[in-house]
This record gives sequence, structure tokens and C-alpha cells, in this order.
Amino acid sequence: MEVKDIKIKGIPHEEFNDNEYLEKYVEELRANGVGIVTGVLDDMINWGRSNSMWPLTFATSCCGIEFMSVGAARFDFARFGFEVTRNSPRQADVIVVAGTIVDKMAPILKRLYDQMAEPKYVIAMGSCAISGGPFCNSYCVVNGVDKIIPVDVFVPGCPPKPEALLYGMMQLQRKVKVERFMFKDKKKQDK
Amino acid sequence: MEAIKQLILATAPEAVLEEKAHLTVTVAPDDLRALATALKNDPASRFDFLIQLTGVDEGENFSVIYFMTSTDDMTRQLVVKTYTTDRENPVLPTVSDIWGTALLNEREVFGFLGIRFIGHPDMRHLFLTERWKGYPLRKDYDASREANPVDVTSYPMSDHSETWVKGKDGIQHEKIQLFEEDDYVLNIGPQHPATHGVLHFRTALDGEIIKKIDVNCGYIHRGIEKLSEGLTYPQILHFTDRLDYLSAHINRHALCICVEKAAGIEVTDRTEVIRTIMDELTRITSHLLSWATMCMDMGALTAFIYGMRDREKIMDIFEETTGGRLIQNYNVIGGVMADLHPDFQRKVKAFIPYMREKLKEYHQLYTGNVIAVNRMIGVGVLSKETAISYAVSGPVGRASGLSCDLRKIMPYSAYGKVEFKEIVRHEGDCMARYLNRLDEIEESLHILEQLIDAIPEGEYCVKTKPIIRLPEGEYFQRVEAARGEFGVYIQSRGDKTPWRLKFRSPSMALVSVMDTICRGAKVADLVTIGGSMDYVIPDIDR
Amino acid sequence: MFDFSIVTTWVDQFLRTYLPEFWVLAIEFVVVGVVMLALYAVIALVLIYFERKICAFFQCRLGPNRVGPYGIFQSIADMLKMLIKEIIPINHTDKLLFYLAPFFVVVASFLTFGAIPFGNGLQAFDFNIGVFYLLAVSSLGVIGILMAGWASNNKYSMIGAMRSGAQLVSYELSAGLSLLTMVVLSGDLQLSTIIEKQSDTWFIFQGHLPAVVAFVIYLIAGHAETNRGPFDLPEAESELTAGYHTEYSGLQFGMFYLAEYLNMFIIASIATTVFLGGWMPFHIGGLDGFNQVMDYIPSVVWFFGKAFALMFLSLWVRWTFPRLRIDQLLHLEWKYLLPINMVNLLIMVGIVLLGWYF
Amino acid sequence: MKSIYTYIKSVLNGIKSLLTGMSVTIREFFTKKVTEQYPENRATLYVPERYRGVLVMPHDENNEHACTACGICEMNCPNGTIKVLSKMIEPEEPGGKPKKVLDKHLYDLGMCTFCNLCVISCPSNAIIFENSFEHSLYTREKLKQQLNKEGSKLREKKKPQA
Repeated sequence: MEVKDIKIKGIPHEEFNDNEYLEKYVEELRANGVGIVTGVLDDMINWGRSNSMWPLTFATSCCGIEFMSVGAARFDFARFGFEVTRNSPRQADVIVVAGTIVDKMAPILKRLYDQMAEPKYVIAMGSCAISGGPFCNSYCVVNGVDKIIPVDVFVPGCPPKPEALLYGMMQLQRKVKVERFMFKDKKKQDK
Repeated sequence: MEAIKQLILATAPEAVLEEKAHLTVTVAPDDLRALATALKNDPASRFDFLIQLTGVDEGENFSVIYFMTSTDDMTRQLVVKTYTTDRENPVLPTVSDIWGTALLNEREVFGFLGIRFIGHPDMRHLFLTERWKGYPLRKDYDASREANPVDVTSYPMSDHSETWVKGKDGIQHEKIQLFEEDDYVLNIGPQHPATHGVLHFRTALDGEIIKKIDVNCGYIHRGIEKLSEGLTYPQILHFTDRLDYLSAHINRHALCICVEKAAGIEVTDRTEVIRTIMDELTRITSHLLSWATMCMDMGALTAFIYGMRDREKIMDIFEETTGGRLIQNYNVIGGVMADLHPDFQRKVKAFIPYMREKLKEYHQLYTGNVIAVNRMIGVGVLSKETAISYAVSGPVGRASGLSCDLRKIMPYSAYGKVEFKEIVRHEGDCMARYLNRLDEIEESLHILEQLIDAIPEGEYCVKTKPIIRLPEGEYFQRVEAARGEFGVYIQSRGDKTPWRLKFRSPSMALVSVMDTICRGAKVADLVTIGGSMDYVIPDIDR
Repeated sequence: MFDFSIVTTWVDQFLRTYLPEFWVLAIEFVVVGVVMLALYAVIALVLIYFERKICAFFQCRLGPNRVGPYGIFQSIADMLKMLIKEIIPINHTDKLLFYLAPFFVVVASFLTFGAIPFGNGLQAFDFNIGVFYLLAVSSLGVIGILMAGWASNNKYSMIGAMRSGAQLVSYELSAGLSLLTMVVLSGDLQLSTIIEKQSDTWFIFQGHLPAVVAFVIYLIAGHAETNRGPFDLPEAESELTAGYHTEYSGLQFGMFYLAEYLNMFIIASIATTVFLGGWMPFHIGGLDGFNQVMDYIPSVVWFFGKAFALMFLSLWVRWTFPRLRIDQLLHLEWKYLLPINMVNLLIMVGIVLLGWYF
Repeated sequence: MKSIYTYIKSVLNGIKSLLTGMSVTIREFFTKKVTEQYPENRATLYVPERYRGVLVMPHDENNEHACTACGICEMNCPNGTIKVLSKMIEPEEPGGKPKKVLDKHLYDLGMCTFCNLCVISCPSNAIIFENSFEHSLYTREKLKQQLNKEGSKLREKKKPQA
């Protein structure tokens, strides 16, 4: 599937941020070559995956409340099929790192990530998760969760508006939709 | 006050008394315990409510500052100071058997400054891991990341604690076993839906019944107090919103008042009223969220969604005026950041009847429900004595019969001008706490009603100097946040940055009583009690 | 009313004319099995969508609406994802029990599924002890749950499983007694006979108050047996994260998930069969015209209509109430449901003896 | 006898309370839903003017901005989100002083806490917060932005403010 074919209801392709990254990403994946059968199969699988991202209920601070708002009536991420927040990492597909990760929490986040079943995705929500945010100069704050686990989408804001998180989730959907089942992104596994 | 002074001098003749903003007593460590016992038990003083204790690195020595008040008269305040000059191996006597508050607070001081409290039954690090090198709040602490790099290895947790006691031949070190050999220990947290964040309860179970809880904090300890020491006062403001993010306005308000009082800045009446309105709106959102999450903890997901839905109305109001939903960054030193949005009054006025309607719905849906009632009544009873000992305040303290509403006791901003009821219940169980919150929403609406049409004209923000320096001294400001008493302690040495800044967190007191009130309850009750306590973890860990 | 047994008998005879007995049976078994499996999966998917939408509507929100029109493909997407999700091998588990447990849960619900009469003549096997069979197999699922909880080597799972055991043992009693009340009324255990006897009026109307009470108690007990809120203690989300299936991922978790929804359907269909006349249309004695109109509606529609109505009720309850605590759960059963049930049974026996029913 | 009476009463009261609860939820079942359908409502979505989504430096039609590279915003920022890099340019006419102008105004969206201190402290109103919120990206580096556009210049004082 070419990048331009990825359809997300409501927002045209051109209006999304960071299309260049996706194009590059697709090229990298294409380098392995793809069969016709697996191509169709991939599309089907990716359709399923991207529309059924079950988040892990994981929140450390302020962003967690906005994450809860997204789950509540007004923004309702159930519409996207992200409805079933799982409390057990084994059953979750995406971990939304909502809040600051400090040194004491870092091993636990890492462990949670390791406990999740493939395919798993990470959204870094808010300044704290992206870079340490307000506390980036502190003696015990991890300056960005990408130092611990591979992050798929960064959602800036402090905390981001619920709509911004929904937008971030759609970005993740777009990324999932170009993936290959057979030739998984090697970079991610090496990390 | 004279009687108290005499009492102090009678118990500790060498104590130094100073009349600052509060009466301050400096006492040698050897006299501390005698003085503390006397202050707590003497009918003239009865300082039974230890608000907080703070450790400060004064340069040549370490001092610990005890800030106390009396439940007879909450306006009666006293500061007791003690110190140690030994920087290598500082020790001080504990007061944890006198005030329950000291249990966690002394552990905090130990973690931050390395002061060991002799006789404290559980001298572990509270926020940092045992492997942490250095004591962050010491002025000579090496804050670089090289000293303590990020480590993602999981280490097993020790089942032992330490204590130092005074024996025959000096101070002895002892190991304490936390759990019995055959205890079934269930780890609730750090990542668990019922802990409202990243708190860690190690729960010893007997079947479904809780035998003991070992609370572990620090999974979101961000070192705000240390960071503040390097920032100017306007810059520090942005941390306050992120402490207890559910009462962001109120925390920020506290720091603003503290700095304004210290710097002698007068704010306009308009500012005061705007701040009060915002505080009350924040309180409503906070209580709504607390109601919602408590219901969710007990398994009623629909109630959770209803609470969140109605909260959004206030979020809209906030967003329009302040430009932020949860973290508003609205109060600044000298006033507020922007004037009210033209739509503000109309929206708040529309909100008040709407919320009243919804409160009725909440009561119908949940308060009367036989399942909910049975799960809340008589569960997690917090007695008044325990509440006082652990300095529990806010809706939880008031549910145990402790009248501690600072808005009534020492009115700040516009609270002196409005009339409202202080909600006090005496049962001390989950139901009382639950009902207290809903009733407080009602009272907040009542305050809003009185203020919304009476916003005086004037400047919303007075001009302040570009660089704010506080004169040398110690400043302490207490306000009533949504979870209880929030305090800001600033020790200034005349710089534009504070020498030591400490936030008194209401949630810490709430968590410290969890072990006491959960014993004998069931696992499901732990969740209910946690929901009714409504602690916010980043507020504890700071 | 169209009788589906005409079709099945025709197929049977058609096969018999060409094939020996053994092959006929073999083919029929396979066909029935496949059809049942397909139905099982389809019903589960429909139910998942149904629940999500209803739950959303109770909560003032819209629910899935972006995957296909009105979000109807949502559960298919979920299923696709679940099928290819990694199954994590876990150390320190009892491997055999761990992998066997999901199958136990699914098989138990599938066995019950086979005995349900979906329409006139649409029933895989019609025991003469049908009600007894249903009660017996539907409670097998708890063994799977206990196995899962034990084998996971996880404290949450363990507590969840133990709770589930206590819960099922108690509520099975109420479910059994309330069904027994209806058996007293019908005088038969065979499901087809029970439905046949309701051709004039459903049992719930025939049996006066005791039938209604038995119906309500059965709904409560059945609801509790399916481990759904307010009785979802074994997986109590806010206490035990995910309870007995905490350690399960991918397809294994999918099986638990599926079985949970199917159990809900099974309880609803048993209640439909025993209390609401199964696939029998709604008849009022004396109004022949009305009754004929009712007969035009196919029996399958009647059955599923009633079952879904009951499931709606169950969802309504689930999304309104908070969870019970374990001691309250047992109180409810032993202090309220069971005594009421006993008295109810006595009254029912009296009514039947005196011949006061319609 | 009294105990039987209380027993029955407690049962009935319990049932009544449950039914009240259920009546609330069924009422909500049929009321209009409050869900806002982002992104379908993108065209009509109301984001308050004051919402702080991202820091921008407004440029006028001549590609000119108001930033004098004084660095006050950088100084006021509590966590180092802003970096102002200036350069000296040689005076046009000989004898004049070299002028300090803005080279790069670097802003890290992924670190910003939206405290507004930079905006209120800016003496020349060169930066403002914009209310857009769709900024999610796949890479961390792209969140680090340069606020002044390529080739932009400082707006001359004499010109009327746009």
C-alpha cells in the first residue's frame, strides 16, 4: 500500500503531519520485497490491527487525566475501536505513556513494555514523556521515554488536548497501516 | 500565646524564641522530644496537628522544621526548629510516636538530606531507591545524570526495613522484617487501575482480608523542590499546577499568596474574586473526578463516564479563559494572567443549575444504590484521633469530624466575604467521605452563585517588578485545596530564587493512614477506601 | 409456523438413500458441528458489537462508528487482530493446564450451545433430560477458570479463580432451584416438550407469581454465573487487573473473551426457553386472529428476539450497578436468593397440585 | 415476626434503589449523546482563541518579524525550551555599530510546558501562542522547530505595526 492510499476518515492525507516520514518508512519496508498474496493479507491484517488498538491503562500524572477524558463520553475513543482499555499488559496493543517517567518508574515501564504481546506500539503523550518536559533538568527524571522503549508517535502538549491525542492515535493508525506482517521493521526489534 | 511561651521555656530552658511571622522556637535535639510531648499534651497549647516537617540544608548545619497547629484553634500556629551540625552522619530524635505525620515525613527527610531519626520504626528511603547515590536536597549534591544514570534493570524489593535505636553503647542499627514468613503478599501497583497513578501497596493478605499494607511511593518523584531552588518565583509557578493537577489553580494560588505576602504585593479585589471563583470551579472538577473514579473503582463504569461528562463543562470554561484545560497556568504573581473571557459569566451561570440537576442524578444513580451503600457504610473507618495524628484534612478529615476547612478558619482571598457551610460528618467511613464531596460541590456552587455577579471592576493584574526578590525570612502559606490543606513553605535568603521551598501535600497524609484503616478490610475494600481517600500521587511524590 | 425438522429429515433421508449408515452419521456430525461452530463465532461477534453499542448508549456516547457504517465491522477487526497477536510463553506456569484452560471454557459453553433450540426443529440434540444437561454442562466452565487461575502462577489470577469458584458453587444452586420450579410446572425435562407446553401461554404467565419470581432469580443467578458485572468479581478490573486471565494474551485471551459473551447468550437462551416459551410466538388465548399474525413471524426471529431482549436487560444491569464485594455476593445468595427460592418452589408445588395454573 | 418484616422490607428497599438507578441509565440511553466527533467535525471545531497549542513567531507579508534577539524569553523559560541564537551583522554605512540580529529562534515543542512566561515577558510581542493542536509526529527531532522563517528580517521600528 502506498502512503497516499492510507485513508483515515475525516482528515485528508495531505493535511496530516509528517507524511515524509511515512514515505521513507514504506520505502524501507519495501526494500524487502513483497508478494501479492501477502500484500492483500497484510492489508487485511493491518486493517484489523489499526482499528482495534486496545490501550493499556497506564498513567503516571496529569496526562493520565486527559487520557481518561478521551475515554469518556465527550471524546470517546471507542469510536475508533480503541475502546477496551486493558489492565493487563498481556492483552494490550498500545501503551500510552501519559505522564512523567522517573528513574524509579523506568524499570517498571520497561517491564510493562516487555510484558506486552507483539505487535505493540507506544505513544508518548505530553512533554514529560517526550523529553522530561517541565522536569527535564531534574536529577531523577528520564528525559524522554524513547530512551527506554521505542516510541511510535509523539503527541506534544502539556497536557495535550483530547483531540490532539485522538490525532496522535490516527497517526499511529496510519503507521500501522503501512506495516508488513512478514517483514517486521527490524529497527524496532533491535532496540 | 504567653502561656505557650512559658510552657516552652519551662520544658526546654535553652530554647530560643523568635517572633517572626509565626512564633519560632529553636531547640537543641536533646530537648526536642520532651518539648514535643509537652506541646502536644499540655491543655494550654495542645499542638496535636503536625502540619508538616521540613528538612533544610542551612549550609553549615541541617535543620528540621516542625510546623504545628492545634485542632482546638487552627489559627494557633507554632514553628519548632531543631538542628544538627554533623554533616557526615547526622542524627536527630524521632517524633513519629508523638505525631503520626512524622512517620512518612521523617522518611522523606532521611531520603533528601540523609538525616537518620533515632527510634523511627521504618527508616527507609521514601522516594528514591536504596541504590541512589547522594542526598538530593543537600546543597553539595551532585545533580548530574552521570552520578545516577537511568537504570532499567528490575531489582527485587527488600522485605526488610531498617531502624536505628539508642542502645546501651550508642546508636544501634537493627533490621526489621516487614512481613511474616508465610504472608501472602499481593503487589498492588505501581501500575494498577485502583491506585490512581503509580503508587505501590504491598499488601499482606489472609484470604481476602488485608493484614498489613506497606506503602511505597516515589514512582513519580520528580524532584520539584530541588528544581525550584534554581528557578525564579514566576518560573516555579508552573510546577505547582503539576503537583496536584486536579486542584491546579488552588496550588498555584497558594504559592502566589505566599510570594505576594512576602514581597508586599497588594492584589486588586477583582483578582481576589476571580481567583476565588477559579478555585471553586477547580474544586468542583476535582470532586467530580473523584466521585467518578471512586464509582469506577467500585465497578460502576457508567457513573464514571457521567462524572467525566459533566466535568467537561468546566473544562470548557477554563479553556476559554485561561487557555488550558487541566493545567491552566492562570495565576501569576500579582494577579491572573488574562482577564476573564466575555463569555465566562454567562457560562458559569448556566453551569450552576445544570450541575445541581446532575447532582440529583448522581444521588439517584449511586448514593441510594443498595450495593454501593453496603460497600461504603462502615468501611475504612478513620477515627478522629487517627485523622488528627496523621494530619488528615480536607473532605476526608471533615468526614471524621475534624473541622479543618481553612476557607472558614483563616479566610484568604474572597472567602471572607461569602457565606457557605463547612460540611462535617462524624462517621469517618467511606460513605461519609463520599457524601462530603458531593455536598461540597453543592457548597461550591453556592459560593459561585454569590460571586459570579459581584466581580468588581479593576485591574486583573498589578504590575510587579520584573525580578521578584523575597526579603530574607521564612514564609508559610496554607490554603484549602480540594484534597485538604495545601501548604507552601519558602525559606528565602534575599535572592530571586528560594533557598528552600517545600510543598505540604495533602495527599501524603491521606496515604499515610491507608495502612491503619485498611487492616481487617477486604481487598475490594482497599479499592473503595482508596477511591474515597482520593489521593493524587504526583502530589505526594513531588 | 415453519418446522425446520422437515429440512433436516429430508437431508437425512437423502443421504441415507445413497450412503451407508456410518457415513451418513459421520457427514451429519461434521455438518452440524461446522454449522454450530460458525453460528457460535457469528453470535459472539454480533454480541460484542451489540454490547459495545449498548454500553456506549448507556454512557451517553456513541460507541464504535468509524469501522464500517455505524462501526459494524468493529468486532471483526478485533477478531482479526486477536487471531494474529502473539501468544506469550510464560515461565513458571503449569504448561499443560495453562494451555488447556481456555479450551475448557470454550468447550463448556459450546456443549451447552448445542442443546439450545434456536427455532422450530432447529436443535442439535434434544435430550429427554435437557434441562438437567444444560445445568450440568454450563457449570463446567468454572473448571477452566480455576485451571487458568491456578496455572498462571499469578496472585491476581489465583484470587480471581478462587472467587469464581465460590461464586459459581453458590449461584448454581439458585439457578438450579429456579429452573426446578419451572420443571415442576412443566412436568418434563425435555426442552422440546417444555416449549411445546408453552404454545398457549408462556410459563412465566402460566405460573402466576412464583414463575415471575423464579424468572427474576434465574436472571440474577445466571448473570452471576457468567461473571459479568455487578458480579464480575473473578476479573474485577479495578482490584485484580484482569483476574483469572491476567496472564493470557492473544488468541487464548480471545477464547475467554468469546466464552464470556457466549455464556451471556446461553443464559439468556435458557431463560427464553424455560420461561418465555423459546421460539413459541406470543399467543393470547381466544384471540385467534392475533395469534395467527404472530405465527407468521418465523420461530428463529422469536427466539433471538427474546434472547436479545433478555441480554439487553442484562447489559442494562451490568452498566448501572457497582460491583458487589465477595461477602455481599455470598450474602445475596445464601440469605436472600436461596430462601426465597425455596419458598417459591413450595408455592409452585402447591399451585401445581391444586391445578391453579392455566 | 418483626425480623421477617424487616427482612422483606430490606429486600423491597434494595430492589427499589436498584430500579431507581436503572431508571437513570435508561433515561440517559435515550437522551442525545454528548460525543463530539473529531475528526469529522474538524471544520466546525471550536478551539478557544487563548488555547496554547504551539509557540509561533508571526511574520508579516514582507517576511519580517518583531524579534530583536534580546533573549528575555530564553531567560524566562523555566526549562530551556527556547534557544535564541543571534548573530552580528556589519553596519551598512561605514562608521556605524555592528547590529545584533536574530539568527535562529529555536523552540522545542516536545519540551514546552505552555506556561506563557515567554510571551508575557517579551518586550516586543514577537512571539505568541497559537491554538492549533494537531502536532503529533513520528520522530522526536521534528518537534524541535525554528520559529523564524528563512531569510526573515527584523521589522523596522518606523513602520506601523501590522
